[in-house]
Amino acid sequence: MRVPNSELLTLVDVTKRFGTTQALSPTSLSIERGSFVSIVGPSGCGKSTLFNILSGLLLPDGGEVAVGGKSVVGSTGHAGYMLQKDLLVPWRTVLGNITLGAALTGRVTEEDRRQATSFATRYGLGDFLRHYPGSLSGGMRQRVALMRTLALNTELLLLDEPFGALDAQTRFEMQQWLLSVWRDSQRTVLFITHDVDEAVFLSDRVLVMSPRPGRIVDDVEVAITRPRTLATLTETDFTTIKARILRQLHRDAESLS
Amino acid sequence: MRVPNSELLTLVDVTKRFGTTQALSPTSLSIERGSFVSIVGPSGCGKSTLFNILSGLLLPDGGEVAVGGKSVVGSTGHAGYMLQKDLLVPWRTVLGNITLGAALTGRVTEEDRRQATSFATRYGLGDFLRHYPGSLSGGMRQRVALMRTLALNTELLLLDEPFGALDAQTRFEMQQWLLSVWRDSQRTVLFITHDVDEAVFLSDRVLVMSPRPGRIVDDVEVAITRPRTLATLTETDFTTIKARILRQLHRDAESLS
Amino acid sequence: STVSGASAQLTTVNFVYDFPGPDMEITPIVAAQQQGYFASQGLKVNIIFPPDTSTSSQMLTTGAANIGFITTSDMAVAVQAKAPLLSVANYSMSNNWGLFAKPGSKLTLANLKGKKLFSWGDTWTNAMLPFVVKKAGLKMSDITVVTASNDMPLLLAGKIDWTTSTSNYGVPGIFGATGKNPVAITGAAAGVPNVPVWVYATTKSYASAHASVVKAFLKAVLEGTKYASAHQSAAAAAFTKAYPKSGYTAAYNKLGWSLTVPLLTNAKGKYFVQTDAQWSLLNQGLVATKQIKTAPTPSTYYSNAYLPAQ
Amino acid sequence: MNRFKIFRNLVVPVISFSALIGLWELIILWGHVQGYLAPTPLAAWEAISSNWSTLWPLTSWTIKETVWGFGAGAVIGILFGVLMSKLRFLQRSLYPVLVVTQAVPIVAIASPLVLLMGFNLGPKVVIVAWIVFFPVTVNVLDGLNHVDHDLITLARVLGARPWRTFFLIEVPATITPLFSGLKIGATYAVTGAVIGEMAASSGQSLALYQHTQIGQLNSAGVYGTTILMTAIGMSWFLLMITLEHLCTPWLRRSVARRWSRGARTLDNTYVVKGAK
Amino acid sequence: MNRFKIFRNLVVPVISFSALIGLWELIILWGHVQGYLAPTPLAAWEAISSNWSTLWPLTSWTIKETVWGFGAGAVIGILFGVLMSKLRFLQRSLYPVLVVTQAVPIVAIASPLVLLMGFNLGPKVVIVAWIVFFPVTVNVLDGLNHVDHDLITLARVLGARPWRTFFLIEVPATITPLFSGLKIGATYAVTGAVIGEMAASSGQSLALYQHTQIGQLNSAGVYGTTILMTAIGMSWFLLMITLEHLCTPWLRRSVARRWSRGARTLDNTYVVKGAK
Ligand SMILES: Nc1ncnc2c1ncn2[C@@H]1O[C@H](COP(=O)(O)OP(=O)(O)OP(=O)(O)O)[C@@H](O)[C@H]1O
Ligand SMILES: Nc1ncnc2c1ncn2[C@@H]1O[C@H](COP(=O)(O)OP(=O)(O)OP(=O)(O)O)[C@@H](O)[C@H]1O
Ligand SMILES: [Mg+2]
Ligand SMILES: [Mg+2]
Repeated sequence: MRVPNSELLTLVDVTKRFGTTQALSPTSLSIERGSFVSIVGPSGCGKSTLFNILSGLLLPDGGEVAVGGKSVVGSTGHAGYMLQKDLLVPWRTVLGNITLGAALTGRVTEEDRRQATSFATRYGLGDFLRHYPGSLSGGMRQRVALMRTLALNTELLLLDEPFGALDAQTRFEMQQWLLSVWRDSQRTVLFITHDVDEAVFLSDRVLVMSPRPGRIVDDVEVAITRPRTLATLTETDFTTIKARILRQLHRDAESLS
Repeated sequence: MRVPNSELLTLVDVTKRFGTTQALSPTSLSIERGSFVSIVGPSGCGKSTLFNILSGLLLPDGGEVAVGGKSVVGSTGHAGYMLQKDLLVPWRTVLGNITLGAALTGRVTEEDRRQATSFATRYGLGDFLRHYPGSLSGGMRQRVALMRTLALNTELLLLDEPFGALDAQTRFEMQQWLLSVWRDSQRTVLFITHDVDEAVFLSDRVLVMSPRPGRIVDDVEVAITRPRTLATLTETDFTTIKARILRQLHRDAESLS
Repeated sequence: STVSGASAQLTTVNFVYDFPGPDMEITPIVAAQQQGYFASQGLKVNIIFPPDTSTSSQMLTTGAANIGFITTSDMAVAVQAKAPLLSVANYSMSNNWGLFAKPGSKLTLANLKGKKLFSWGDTWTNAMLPFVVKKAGLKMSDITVVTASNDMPLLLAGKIDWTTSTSNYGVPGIFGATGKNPVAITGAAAGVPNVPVWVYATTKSYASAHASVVKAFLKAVLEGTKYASAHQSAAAAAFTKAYPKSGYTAAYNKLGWSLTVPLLTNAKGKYFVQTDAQWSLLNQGLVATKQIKTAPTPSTYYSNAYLPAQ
Repeated sequence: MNRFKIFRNLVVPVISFSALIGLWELIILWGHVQGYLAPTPLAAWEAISSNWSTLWPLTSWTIKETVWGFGAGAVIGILFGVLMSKLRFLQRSLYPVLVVTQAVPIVAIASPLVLLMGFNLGPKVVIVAWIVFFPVTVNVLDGLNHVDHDLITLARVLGARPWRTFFLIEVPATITPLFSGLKIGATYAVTGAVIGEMAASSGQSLALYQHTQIGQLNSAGVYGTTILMTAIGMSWFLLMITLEHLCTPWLRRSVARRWSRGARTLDNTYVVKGAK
Repeated sequence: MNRFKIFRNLVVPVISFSALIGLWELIILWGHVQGYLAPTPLAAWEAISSNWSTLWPLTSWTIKETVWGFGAGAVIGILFGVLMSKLRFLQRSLYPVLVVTQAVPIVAIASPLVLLMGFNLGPKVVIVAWIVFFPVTVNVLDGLNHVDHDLITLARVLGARPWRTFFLIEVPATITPLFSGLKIGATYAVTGAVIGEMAASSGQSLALYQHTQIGQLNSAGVYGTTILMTAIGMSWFLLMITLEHLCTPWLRRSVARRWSRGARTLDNTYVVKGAK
């Protein structure tokens, strides 16, 4: 496990309601620079709402959000945010998709293209720079979407169920790949998933949220050495942590036959 | 674990190719009456192809398929087949969807409606008989789709990733429900999934398939007493079986960091 | 002013025809243009064509045209609608309108009952048809009136029994198609009053504000008419040459124009002169067919004050 | 909420039309436009109402033309759409021909049609049908070609008899595009009828009436007739919207009505108590 | 495979048209149809080719009308579509009015238009635009309203500047429906021009030429003119198909061409070797 150097993200008493729905109870949280933190919780508990607030898409009703010590409430651009669907733009090539952020904010510079090309080459898409997304497989598309998020060069990455649509095998490969990207690029990752195995396998820390109105009910340290392998999934350390998280998640369902 | 009484389904050397793609290597298999058998395997290994052949949608290139001792190659109607998407018809009510099979093959009789109503009432949809599917939640839709399959009154049920689109919590509830349906109705279930936890949790037996050209590479008995609970997921018996299956599945990926 | 040196000083006159495209009745205007009669009167005449057969009078009132060529019935209807039009000269002097049937047919007024008659649906035909029916001793309900965008194909295909036209159009049309003269009943034989079919008209305000222009225009047209009557073949050929894409053959134009010439003068050999009688006869026909409600005194329609000396 | 929507969807168009009519009135008044050039809205209205006894038979005649033409167009359109979706070679060979039929200026073929068919209902019906069938065909074809293939597979899995899949699955799945086509056709149906009437009418027709009004410089009559024609077209359009609503209850309701499909087959014994 | 498709898509229509023309020839021959009622295909063709010097100026005039009318209709249609998608109240209030504009029989308003605008290009352009703009508006509006909302969110997440989202996301996402609208408009453009010409031609036009041919019982000329008109419409249609192909390379290609968007910005240094 890597040693965190300092705090990157701080939330204090952030709340959000939609009409009569309390989507997010007052939530406080701090995330260390360079760490990989997963968030799990039942559907509708406010995970995406939290990310929307962090990224600046949504204004919280109250509370404070700071990145690197500076308040970022309601401003965008300080976090790379990748949504569940890969959302590649079909009319832009792989290169065009990776540099979409630059195109939308200003001009695509030589430097942007150089960086995109180096990403693509490093992560096995060098031969596909001029391909349209329509000809890519699901895993390749997810990789392009992640590179687009990386190309924004923000320290904080918010990934909302990026692998939800992939089959088990591809998903496992993508997890491996994401870990290597994270190692290379020294970013801080916040990762939403429904898959407890995935959360524990990837993270330094797993946050468990309660059903609506969502709040963080458990904060689990994953003290398993990296690199982790397939065998990790069935080791005792792993299953102990998984059991703790599952118990938190299925509190109400505990009594099921 | 229940004691199987006799063989319901027998496959001998069934093969299928599409053009130059060998979708299914010669596959032999027999399934006991009343058992719950899951099939796991990487994407594209031929699981759906196998189901299509079993249901009679596809003709195999060679081999024999028998249900209850009678050859059923290329004929339909001997198996209830539920596809991954719930595929409810939006213009028919819940009742209309459950009785769709009857409507497509002949007249919807009083008896058909009686049975559909009793299914729906038993499984918590009694208040929704006259609702259109558009107003149902994902879990409710899956239940209707399964009732439609049950209403065909075939002994053999083929379920192709029925819960793939549901979130973890709903999925867990649906698994519990499926087990109760299976117990009540004394059917034989063949179940395709990508989720190893799900396969082990539900089944008497798990068949593991290899990548294309697909064939069955492992046949794992799940000797865990029923009813199974959330705690089962992290018990040693369970993780041992899971580890064995994962190893089979990720043979090539074994060396990953 | 001389013609050559002062084209800038020519007064522009927009002349609107009564039909969406050019045909041989415009020959006098073409002649006046080609022979330089307009120019020597200090006029530059633009010939324009209306969107349909009923809009020429509206174009005069909007100022889109200054002087126009319209049927007398359109003139009367426009006046009834309070459009301030004034007829300044007759084009033809007698009524050559009537019924036309295929060459060799046995149709007469005596067996008119139950027949299909073609009409353009215009005010003139509407006013005249009741006279024909009356002459045949029938009511309008005894015949079927068919309106379509073209009569000839229908006539030749036997879809209609009679078409309605004027002799100078009906005869060359059917002759051109069949090589034979049609069966025709026109004018007094058809029971219609002797009302000239076409007039030159303008608005009252234009006539009073530009009296000299109107007079100059009619003077040039008179010269053109006389020239075209005296040199029928040349004039018809000049029209064909001016409008090669009109769709009409040279033969049609020549025959049509030669049939038009005799209509242009009255019993005294005079051109243009209008009478009270022609307008009151027309009033009767239009009131009877409810196309106008009241019959104005003939003098509201016309003035002979702009006629050139002849 | 739903009440509010209905209110809004009805009131807003009424307001915009009132605004339009107001604008028209003002232009005529301020522009000092002569009555024989363009009428005020009121004059146009009076030209309709005071001549209603003359206009009604003509209007009903035009309606009759659109009834037959629209009916024929819809039937032919559906037939072509279904056949072309079932027989691929027909789709490939017929589709370009159908596109060309629509590029033919209909006004240009009206005369030959009259020559062929006479002055009665015939040519008008053909012209209306000619205009109506195309959007119907295109939409039905598109609709049938895009029916979720998995639904067809489902029907096969359920052991569907021939034709059952078509009527229980494909037809309902194509209702929305079908009505899109019918609505477009409805909008243009009257234009077709009027073109037909202009090309030839024996006796009386709205187009001929308008022609006469133009000749008599009765602008109020001319505009009034146009309004009448437009009203016929709009009635067809609104009729299609209403029919579409009635045919697709599942798009707006969450619970089936008693008498509707599916619920109809529900025996009283099984009528549920708690259904909202 | 691809070659085969192109071949099939070109050859099949050609065959069906040849069949159609053959049928026409046979009907005339076997039916002993008189020349003044309907011509043979050959006669119609000769009526075009032998009068080409007369017809060409008229044709080019009609083309000019459709160029301006189609252009204006497309621009107005796009404008309306964009504005209505951005301003909801405009959508609600304007949409019903636009539907009504289409239900107005265009033939009935041609004359008033001519009175207003004279005999030159004006009224024809207005009529063509009147017909063309509507399908464009409807399709652009539908297209913009159905742009994947997540793509818009994505753009916001990426910190898009105002208008960038519109041009980089919404416009490309609407290209297919836009061209559907343009293709429909193209098909009907000539019909509009011909209606305009019938209502107002200062002396010369294809419509008037045809009118006189009818009067002259020259059926070959009549049919020939119709063919010419149809050909203009079809050319517009084919032009739109071609443009659509050029504007949407990603729908048919897996690799961008060198000069196309995205690839264009690719510096030579980075051009990949192995790209298929
Ligand atoms: N824009 C919105 N307007 C109204 N309600 C909203 C909105 N966005 C979210 N909600 C509601 O807020 C709650 C939390 O939603 P959120 O999307 O954050 O859940 P989630 O944890 O991401 O769920 P999932 O796992 O299904 O993605 C839900 O009840 C949702 O319906
Ligand atoms: N109708 C078909 N025509 C051609 N190839 C097919 C067809 N159906 C399946 N295949 C191919 O056969 C192979 C097996 O497909 P199949 O759908 O059975 O896989 P699967 O195990 O169900 O995969 P998944 O887990 O992704 O559903 C795949 O390579 C697939 O592309
Ligand atoms: Mg979410
Ligand atoms: Mg499958």
